[in-house]
Amino acid sequence: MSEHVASPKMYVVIFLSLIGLTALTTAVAYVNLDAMLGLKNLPLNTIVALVIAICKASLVGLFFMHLRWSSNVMRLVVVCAVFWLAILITLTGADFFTRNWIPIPRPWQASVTYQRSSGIVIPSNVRR
Amino acid sequence: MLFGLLLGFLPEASTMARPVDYLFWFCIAVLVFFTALIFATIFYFAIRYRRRSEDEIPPQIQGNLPLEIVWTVIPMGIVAVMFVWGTALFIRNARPPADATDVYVTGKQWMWKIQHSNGRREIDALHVPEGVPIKLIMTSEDVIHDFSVPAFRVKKDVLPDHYTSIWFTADRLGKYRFYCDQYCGMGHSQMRGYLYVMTPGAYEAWLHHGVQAQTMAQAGALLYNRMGCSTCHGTGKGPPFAGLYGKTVRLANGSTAAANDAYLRQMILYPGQKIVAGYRDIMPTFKGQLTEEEVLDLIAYIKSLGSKPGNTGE
Amino acid sequence: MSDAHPHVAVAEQFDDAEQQHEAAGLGMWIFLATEIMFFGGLFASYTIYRNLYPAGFLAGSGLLNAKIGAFNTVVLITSSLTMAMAVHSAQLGRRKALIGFLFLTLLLGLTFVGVKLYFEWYHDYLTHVAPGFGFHPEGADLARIHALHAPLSAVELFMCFYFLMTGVHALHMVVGVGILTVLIVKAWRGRITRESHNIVEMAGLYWHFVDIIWIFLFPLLYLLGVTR
Amino acid sequence: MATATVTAIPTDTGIETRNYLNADYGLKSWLLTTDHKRIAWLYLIAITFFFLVGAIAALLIRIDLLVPQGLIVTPETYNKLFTMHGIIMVFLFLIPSIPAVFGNFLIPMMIGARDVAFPKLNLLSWYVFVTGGMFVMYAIAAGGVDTGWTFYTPLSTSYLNTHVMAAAAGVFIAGFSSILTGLNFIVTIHKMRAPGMTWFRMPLFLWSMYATSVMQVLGTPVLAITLFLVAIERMFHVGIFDPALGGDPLLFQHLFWFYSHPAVYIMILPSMGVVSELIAAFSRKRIFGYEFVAFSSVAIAAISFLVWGHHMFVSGESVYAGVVFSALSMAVAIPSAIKVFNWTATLYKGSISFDAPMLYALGFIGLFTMGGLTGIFLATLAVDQYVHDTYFVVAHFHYIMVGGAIMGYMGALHYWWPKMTGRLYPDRWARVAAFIIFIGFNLTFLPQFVLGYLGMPRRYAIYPAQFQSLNVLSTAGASILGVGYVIPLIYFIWSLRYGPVAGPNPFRAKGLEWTTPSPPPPHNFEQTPIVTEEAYAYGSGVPHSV
Repeated sequence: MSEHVASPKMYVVIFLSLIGLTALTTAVAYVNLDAMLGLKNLPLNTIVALVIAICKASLVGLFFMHLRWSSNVMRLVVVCAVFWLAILITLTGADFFTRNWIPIPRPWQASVTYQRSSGIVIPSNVRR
Repeated sequence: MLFGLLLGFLPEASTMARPVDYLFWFCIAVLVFFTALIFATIFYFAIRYRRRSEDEIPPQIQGNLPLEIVWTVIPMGIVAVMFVWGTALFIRNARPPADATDVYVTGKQWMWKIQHSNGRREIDALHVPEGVPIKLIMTSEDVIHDFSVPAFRVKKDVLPDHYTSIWFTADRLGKYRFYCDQYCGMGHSQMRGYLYVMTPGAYEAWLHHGVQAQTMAQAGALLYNRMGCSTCHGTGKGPPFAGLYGKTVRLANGSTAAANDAYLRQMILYPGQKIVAGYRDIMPTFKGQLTEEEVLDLIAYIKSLGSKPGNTGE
Repeated sequence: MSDAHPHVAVAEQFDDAEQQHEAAGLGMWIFLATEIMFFGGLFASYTIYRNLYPAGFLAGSGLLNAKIGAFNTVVLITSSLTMAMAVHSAQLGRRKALIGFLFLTLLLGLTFVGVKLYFEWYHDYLTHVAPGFGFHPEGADLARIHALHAPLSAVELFMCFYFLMTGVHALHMVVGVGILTVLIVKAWRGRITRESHNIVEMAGLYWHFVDIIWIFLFPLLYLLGVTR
Repeated sequence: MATATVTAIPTDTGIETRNYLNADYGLKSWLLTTDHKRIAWLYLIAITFFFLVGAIAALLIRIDLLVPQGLIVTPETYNKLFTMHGIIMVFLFLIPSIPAVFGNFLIPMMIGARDVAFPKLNLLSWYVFVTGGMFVMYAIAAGGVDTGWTFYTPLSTSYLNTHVMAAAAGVFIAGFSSILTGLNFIVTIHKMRAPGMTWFRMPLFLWSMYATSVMQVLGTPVLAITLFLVAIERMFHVGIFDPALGGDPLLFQHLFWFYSHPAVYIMILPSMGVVSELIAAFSRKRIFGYEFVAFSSVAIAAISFLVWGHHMFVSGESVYAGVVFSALSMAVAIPSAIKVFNWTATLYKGSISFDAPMLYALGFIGLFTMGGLTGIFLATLAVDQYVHDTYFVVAHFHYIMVGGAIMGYMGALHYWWPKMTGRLYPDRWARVAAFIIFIGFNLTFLPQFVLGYLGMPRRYAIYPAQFQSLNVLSTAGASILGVGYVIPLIYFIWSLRYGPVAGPNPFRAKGLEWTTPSPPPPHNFEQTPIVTEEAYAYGSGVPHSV
């Protein structure tokens, strides 16, 4: 947030590019990219929409909010906040999206023998 | 050791208990060692370097890099050992063996309703044979409970609308307590009972003793007709059930799903969520018309219609 | 800009105006970091549920009108421009331009909130798509839901997140509008000069941040449903 | 420091000259103050009140557990008691205690500033804190809430009709006080350090306050949104977390623990900062490995946000996520170990005096070691599967919070009391109270480790008879601990009026805050000090006490 005074012309340029990006993301949304490119389980539309949104957000942040001319501490704050949010999403996702994975490979489990307290070894595959 | 001697050891009544106890006592040993180390060092330094005169200036020691590295690496090593040992035990215990006997546990606000596959039901009590791996398939009818058997060193939260499961092989006869460990309201502290480990023979006798209630599969068959499932699933309007259990099912939106207990439960209560390929979304939901036990009975019936051998889902 | 602040009111705990200005900026950015984490809780929950119930969220997003969403986005980006121009004119001490741009930003902000309240929320309430107020979509909405095999509970969950995220965002817009009115009154009374324009910069940061949140909300909520 | 006899008040001490206490009189001067030192007092009074309410709840719980079927209260009231004990102690006492009282009082003085960066915001934080506290007090008065301090859903959203909304609103509001305080401190430490006060010349208390503020700022908003969602779900019966309506209760646990684990570090890290100050001051030595202790505070702030999953090992979380969280939880134990070893190494070849603050610091190191190591038990998957939600966990976090955080808080209170009031407390009584607290604490919570080992579940109003003997031991300890806490309350109030006058530096310690008269003038320093040496430079001569 330094004393930099940006030129109005620059603001208008950034404004127009933001409007352009909005139009682009809306237009792209009407096209079903997955069907077009035939990729099976990649949410292409979402990725493209998010990439455009990140571009717009960084345009607003860098030029309208003067991050480009402010001290490194300010930028560090923004980077930290986004990184912490990423921690929340990725580690929560790590739980939700691996919940129905089978815990361990089958063969290793089957061979584990049961040590009865009285010393008799019961192979696990013996049908009770 | 001190703890145990003072008040009697907690019995080790399952194959899992002994390995977990070894790890527990290793952790206790680390705790006692470091606590003694820190207390002794502090007492020694405090007495040895107590202030002699008011204006005494002790030597100012900057720090010592090698020492810092030593007491970073050693704790890392100890902690890594605990991590690997604990994770190995946890993963080994996370997957029930193929031949485990299924017992269905339903947690309801402040009681445990337990149901054996031959239809024998019991409240706040669980009879299990010795030496046989038992898999508890658990669900809750209202809030989150937690089925915990300290003597077996095992516990798992019981979630509403999800199946969670634990397994154990009791290997010592006797009567052990089980508790609800997750706070679930007013009667949380009464939601406990006894787990009886019996010899296989006594267990078989107990299982078939008492009123000849029909097995879960038979109860499921009655429900299957009463609820009118046969009108669609027997006549091709709905997907057939023969050999369904354990198979992977292709869904309308192209993805596949393994037909395990959770999938069958979801199809009975929320049919709209996953439509089988080639069939229309016309099945009404039975949520609210079936109790948890009846859902379990229906699933047992579908299982009894033949399933691929040796494959139990989560 | 050596003597940028010849006679600026420096609070007594600061040594000079430069330190005061830097402190205010850092304070504002840290506040925006807390706002990122506040909205972050909602974005995280949205991400989790969207992957758990893809069909439900697809059908739910179909209930929204993406054209109004796009229009609102343009309104908000324009208000960001006018806000930036307001900060610019405050820095140069042009009082009339400052008041003009602040008023424009206020107007655009009110348009945004107005469109959201009347054309979107009230419409959703009338078509029984608002969760908690008797959620039972019918007619074309219901047909689209069934076509996508989406369970109703998941569609209601999407609408929950739609109302929550846009609601919290609209709340921040209303707070922004309040700040703008205060600024216009101060500027009208001539209390914002070339030397003491800090408050306008801070309001600008806040407004641009609320715009950035909407920049992410728009594709996540509206554009999901339009893909055919 | 021999106890000075009560003499006529010498003119050059702080008492007679114009200081922040006698600079202005009247209720308005206190309720509308923007002086960080007065705001610290406001927080101290509010926090002591909330501590007493929470402590009463704790004693009632311990008395009730004397008998297996509950001695004095019914199970519902017992549930309300432990919920109130949890909410008040965590959100209204432990989290604000050291940051709001000693952070407010000391951060500007330690960095040579006249006040915090945003004084008015500082006062607003206090009003927000008291408002949040009043919501929680209303929840008690109107009939209590029995969800546990963790508000687990779907119990808190659909199965209870006690005052969950009031309690959730209270915690929501008090959370913003924590956010604003954290914001204030980060900007103050970044922007207002005196010339010459580089980052590595700052006292370690400031490093831990900086790390705590980062955690407060980045963690608390997620708790705010989570409680907001619980309130929305209760009001509109929508299924965000309620499985019956399509939500997932585990998502609530993820969002809740994402904040609540850093919250336990928010409670312990300031005490670690205080202990660094006390160990250095009372052994008149530079902290051993200053950079390592400083960076371990920052490391704790960073890693603490990665480990919350160890609260959910048995809650139906996926096995893979459990393994990841278990590994990360092991990593977070290392910085704490580094701190403990560095404190102990600082005592080596020091000139150690056993004033009351030092007793609390030494007590802290011992008890925190036990608390920390039992924490690693709970981070190990197989052991957690055995002792999760039993009294083992209760004993673990009380060793950290009472044995650690409150010991540090008491040490700070004794160490900086002369600076805050210009009066000395009775030294012999203070040492007796420290011993009583140490004995009472261990007698209360060691038996609970054994109860946990034997499998007694947490939050049980009625428990099997075999656990009674240990519970009686624990209650005996609790009463001793209660007495231990009342003694300082008495002699601190006594010392306000009758305590011997304390000079600017009664403990002859290094630090900018000791260069001002006690109690310090309204703007701390006549002219901003220039810092030329590093934090604990006792090598260049021990400062005089008068």
